[in-house]
Amino acid sequence: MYDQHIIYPGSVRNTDDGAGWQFGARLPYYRGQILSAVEDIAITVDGEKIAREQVRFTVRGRTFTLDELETEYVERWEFGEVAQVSVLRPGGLPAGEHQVTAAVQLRISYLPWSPVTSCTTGATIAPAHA
Amino acid sequence: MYDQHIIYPGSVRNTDDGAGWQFGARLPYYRGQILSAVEDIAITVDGEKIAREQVRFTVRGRTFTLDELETEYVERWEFGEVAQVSVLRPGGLPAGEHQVTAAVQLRISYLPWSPVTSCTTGATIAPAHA
Amino acid sequence: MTTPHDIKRGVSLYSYQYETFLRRMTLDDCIAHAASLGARGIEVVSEQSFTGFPDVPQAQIDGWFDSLERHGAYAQCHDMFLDVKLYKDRKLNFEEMVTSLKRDLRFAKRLGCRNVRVIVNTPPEVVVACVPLAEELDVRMGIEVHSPFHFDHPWILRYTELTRATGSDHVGYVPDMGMYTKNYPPVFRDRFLRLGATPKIVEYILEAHAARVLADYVLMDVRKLGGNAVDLQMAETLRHNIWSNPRRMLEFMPWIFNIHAKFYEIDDSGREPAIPYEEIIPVLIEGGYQGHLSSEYEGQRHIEDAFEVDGREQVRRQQDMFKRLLGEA
Amino acid sequence: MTTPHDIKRGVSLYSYQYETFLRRMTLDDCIAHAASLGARGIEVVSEQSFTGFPDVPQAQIDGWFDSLERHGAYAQCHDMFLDVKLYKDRKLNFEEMVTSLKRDLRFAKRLGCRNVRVIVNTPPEVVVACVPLAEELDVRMGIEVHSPFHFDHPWILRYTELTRATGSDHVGYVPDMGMYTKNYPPVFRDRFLRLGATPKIVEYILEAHAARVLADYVLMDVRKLGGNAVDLQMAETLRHNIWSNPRRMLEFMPWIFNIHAKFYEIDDSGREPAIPYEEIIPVLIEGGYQGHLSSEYEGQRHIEDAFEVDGREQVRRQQDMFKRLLGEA
Ligand SMILES: [Mn+2]
Ligand SMILES: [Mn+2]
Repeated sequence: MYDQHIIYPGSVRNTDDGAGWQFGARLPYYRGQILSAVEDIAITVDGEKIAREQVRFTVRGRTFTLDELETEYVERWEFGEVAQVSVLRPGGLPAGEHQVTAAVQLRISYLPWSPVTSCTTGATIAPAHA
Repeated sequence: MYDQHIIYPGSVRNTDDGAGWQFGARLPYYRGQILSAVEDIAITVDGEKIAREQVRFTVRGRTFTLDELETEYVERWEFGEVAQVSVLRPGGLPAGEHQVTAAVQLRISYLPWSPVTSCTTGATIAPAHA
Repeated sequence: MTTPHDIKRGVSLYSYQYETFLRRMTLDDCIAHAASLGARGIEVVSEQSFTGFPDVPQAQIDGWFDSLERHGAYAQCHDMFLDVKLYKDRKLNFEEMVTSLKRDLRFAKRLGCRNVRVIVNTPPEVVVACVPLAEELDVRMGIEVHSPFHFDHPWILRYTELTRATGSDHVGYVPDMGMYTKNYPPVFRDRFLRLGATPKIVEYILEAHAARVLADYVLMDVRKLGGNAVDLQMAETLRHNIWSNPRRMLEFMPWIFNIHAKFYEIDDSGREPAIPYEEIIPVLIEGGYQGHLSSEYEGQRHIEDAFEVDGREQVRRQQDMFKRLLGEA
Repeated sequence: MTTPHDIKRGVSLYSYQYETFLRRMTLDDCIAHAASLGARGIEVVSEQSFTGFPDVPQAQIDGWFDSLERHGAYAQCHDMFLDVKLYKDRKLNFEEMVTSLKRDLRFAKRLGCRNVRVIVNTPPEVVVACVPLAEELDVRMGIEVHSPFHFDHPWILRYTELTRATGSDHVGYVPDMGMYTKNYPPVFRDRFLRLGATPKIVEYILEAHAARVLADYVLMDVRKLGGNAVDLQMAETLRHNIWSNPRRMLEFMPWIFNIHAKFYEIDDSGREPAIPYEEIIPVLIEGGYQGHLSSEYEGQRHIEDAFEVDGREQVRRQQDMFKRLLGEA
């Protein structure tokens, strides 16, 4: 559930430092999770799959690679909390319309499988300031 | 169950009229069945699959094609009863060693699938009388 | 000393099916064997023990009664089937199913059986429609509560609701003790190992069974562990061979007409390693059960690939166990 | 007139999760809403309503007590989880699980809750190991008997066996009424149709559900009928959303500490079309149940794709139904 709410409305934008682009992301689950439960955040933009190594996850000021999330046993992604997911890509996304998909895979302890919940949204990247 | 007992021991032989070969066959199930429940008797000899149309089933003097079995709602293949299964093949099997497999598929009313039970046996065809 | 009770012993001739199939025992041999153990109530899978069903030649019926009389036994229960898939392209309709069950009630009467085992796939509405005939013939219909069903499964709850609403004491249950598979049957385990199950996965399944893990979860775990087709087949048995609480029979006792004393093996120590009769029989005594414990040996299918089947020896051992647990002699 | 009883009303804040997630309701709003309905016993999924679990900042705990007091409500139950898969490469061991549950017992005490909902995947041995601490803290542990489990499932039978052997009255059950899904929930059906289920197969599944056909058989039939992935998903729900008999609670009543009054929808007529509270509540009254009916709205996940979620309205309707069935006002 919460599929349609994973990507925070209107949050897709290029990062200020020009190193890539990012969006606000909420956990598609009914309770907060310790970060080690996040098995994957698979991102697709305009049909192109982003390599896992290019993705960063930031919550309350701490930034992790997806591999680092897997061994983080204290820090949490809280219920309804907006984390920042960023994609390393020099220059970010070109200005204009884009379609972004984020698929979050969680290892839920009482389920024998790891559910994947996915959200797709259109986003407009404004032209860079001249 | 009764897998190994489908083909009656020592029963594989050429028919007297030279039209093919045959063997005695028992129902691999714990109760007699109305013939319409017999969905298939798939025969393989020396790795070669026999066409369904070449197979005949004879019980207590009545002979059926496999298609005819499917609409026979009175006659039965009784528990433990040895029926004759014959294969139309002019001249029968050549003399010598053969390997015969019979796979019986039954439509059991209380099961949601139709189980297949299969039996493989070696058989020696004696040379024809000179 | 055992509490006084009125439980009777019997045998379902299903137990001797392997020998019957191979023509090593006749119907008369089966009845003689059961009776020789003092298990005088005879249950019969009619389509196994007679030919030409439902128009069994009178000579066979006469033979049945002759054997019963000669060996001091009596007819107890006819096991009925419902061939809902008689036609390949459609299922039997309601009227056809009712006709089929009525035919079996009359056949049971002809065999001298007071009880009919109604197979569990029979819709309860069909059973309800046959209540008047059952009462007229004084033949009782008992649905076989057979694993994976149990008294608290929705299918049986619905049966209870509809049949109890009739107010008839000619409609009830024939519980099959397979639903009380407390320990994983060793004969299942050994057969899966012979067929090529992975020893470590077999170990895992046995542990999961003992811990009562949900069968669906075990199946998923076995897939994750890379289990082969046989491993998966073994895991599937957890769905089909369940453990439930024998004390649940107490609530339904007035309508339990017969019991399928299913067993897979009686070992050299005289116990069924999987089905705890030493727990089950005290419940039946406590509930005042008055019907039969009808031996139903089903080990043959699990050992036939590797061992000689000996239905007689197995029934003898189970009946010895019954005598002990019932406080006979 | 209703029989006198001592059943209390409450709300699990799980019911307002959608509004909480979207930051449209604060914890104080949730407590205020429940209390405004006279549902004063508050149950909380702590990892949903607080942050930093288990080290929730004291300010949040203070806020919790302030809200409760201000609105005339009180802490009833803390819903605990067991993260057995915290580590990707291994499951928690026994000691780690015990430590985890003990942590939750202390957290419940800190929240002022007398009860802990123990999630159903918790091994009974872990619960048993925590009995001394539960008694010391006077916090009661209730396993959530949650569909597809039920009181007669082997997993729960084993829990009962092991926990009753302790003799403690601090260990028991929190049954979730989802196991009494008598009718197929319309919100499930409608969502599957929106997702692309085949109308004729949907019809088939609804009929099979009403006839209480074994879920495995329905699944096989849907495959045979050529069902698509959504049809199969709908058929799978028959495995997970079961019907069992609410009267089975009677045997366990002394150890039922709280009830998850699960509901998917209260329709315009004021009824839960799937879960028959008009059957369930009389059983609770008959059994002398003294705990809470804790509203647990779970419709949001079935309608969020197409409709506005309104947890408040749904809880209000369910509490109205409770008042009616409990004979209040
Ligand atoms: Mn049986
Ligand atoms: Mn619940």
